[in-house]
Amino acid sequence: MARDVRLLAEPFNPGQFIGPFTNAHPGLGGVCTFVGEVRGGEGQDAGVEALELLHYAPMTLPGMEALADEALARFDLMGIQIIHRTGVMRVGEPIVLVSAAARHRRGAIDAVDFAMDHLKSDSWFWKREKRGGTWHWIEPREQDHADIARWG
Amino acid sequence: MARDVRLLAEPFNPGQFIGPFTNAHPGLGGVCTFVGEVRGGEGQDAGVEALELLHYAPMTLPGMEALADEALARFDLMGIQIIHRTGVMRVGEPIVLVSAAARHRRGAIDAVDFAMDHLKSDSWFWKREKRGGTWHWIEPREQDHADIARWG
Amino acid sequence: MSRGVRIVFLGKLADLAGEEAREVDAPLDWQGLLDALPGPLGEAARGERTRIAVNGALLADKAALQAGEGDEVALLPPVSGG
Amino acid sequence: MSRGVRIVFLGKLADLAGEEAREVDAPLDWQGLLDALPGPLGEAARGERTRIAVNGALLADKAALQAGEGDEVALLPPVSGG
Repeated sequence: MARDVRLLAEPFNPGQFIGPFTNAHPGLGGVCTFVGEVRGGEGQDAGVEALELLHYAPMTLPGMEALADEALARFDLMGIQIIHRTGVMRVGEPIVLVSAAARHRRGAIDAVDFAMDHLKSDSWFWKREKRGGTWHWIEPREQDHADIARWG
Repeated sequence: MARDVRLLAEPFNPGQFIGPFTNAHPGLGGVCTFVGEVRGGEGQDAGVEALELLHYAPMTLPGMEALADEALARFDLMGIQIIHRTGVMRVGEPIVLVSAAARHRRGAIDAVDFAMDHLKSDSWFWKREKRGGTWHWIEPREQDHADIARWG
Repeated sequence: MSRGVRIVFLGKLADLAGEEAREVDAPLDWQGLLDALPGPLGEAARGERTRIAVNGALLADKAALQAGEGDEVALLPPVSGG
Repeated sequence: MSRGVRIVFLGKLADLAGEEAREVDAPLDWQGLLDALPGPLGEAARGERTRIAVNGALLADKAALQAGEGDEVALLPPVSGG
């Protein structure tokens, strides 16, 4: 059962992780992957020039590792991969990649859904975005609590 | 709103589709992708030498296109891609790839889940697998009806 | 080229038929189809899990089959599971 | 190197503090922390949405804070939403 959890301070290309992760699990039935990027361009995201993700080294990576273990225990997986950026990112850059490999698709899809809800709402990241040259902290959202509550 | 639906008679590499699909949707928040492969090696799948997927040209691709349209109408997507193999495949070869791009992750993940349930249970493919040199047809499963029923 | 009706057998029905398709005379209605498919193939056509399509369009009621010259009638067994 | 207690400010608390961390004398308990953080920083520390961790371990009860020489006390505001 493979677990691969990383914090990256530099830009990454999702393809560099998805292929090797898939190949590491011969006999699998399916791989589900979610890649989140810095959103831009429309509505409340218009005018975003950059996003910064801050973390706290003694807690952020250990928290992600515990989340991966929880997903492995909860779903019928062959492996899970969680990659998360830190630092300053521009619109269109990948922030997060979660892949789950399983013999059957349901476990893989649900594990990705579960991990994303918890990464977004329950992990030790603080974000700020730059608009008009000024940084603004992003506050928690009510929706995040609803997302977590889905998992009981 | 991009829709890309294809039947492929030859092996494909998921990476050749995921990257261009992602790049075709600037401003997106996330892309969810499921890749299904010919499962092998364990339990009921032990001894599978090959899988063959047969389709019916006048109905199979139009059915997949209708499914893609339904997903676009039902979820808040920027685009969806459905790639499906036909013909003879060996263990480990990709059979199906579904990607959904959206501004918010929930739509992308749910659309992939929805499309996979319907592709597996409600699309015009007939499968047979080769064991010990002999081809055996794969029958419908009860689970497929339960999967479809999730979507009301 | 023949201008009869082409009957196409999908999935395991092609094994049962021993061929992927056959030509029959037009016009073809439901009784004509059953007459053209004796034995287990006719039983399969009658079975409620076998669907019939004309030129790619599913019939809601198989007994309403009406196919003319150049039409393609497909016999569709249940699709395989996931 | 100092062997006091290092207080680390995360997220917007670093803006409030004007620095990412500061050293204070050991030992440090809850009252000592509040004394070391006057004004809005102290208010933030008291706020129920601010968590406190010692050497990476969250405190269930902030008032039970007991940090000694070389310990790192982190003030963790709510994480940002998705």
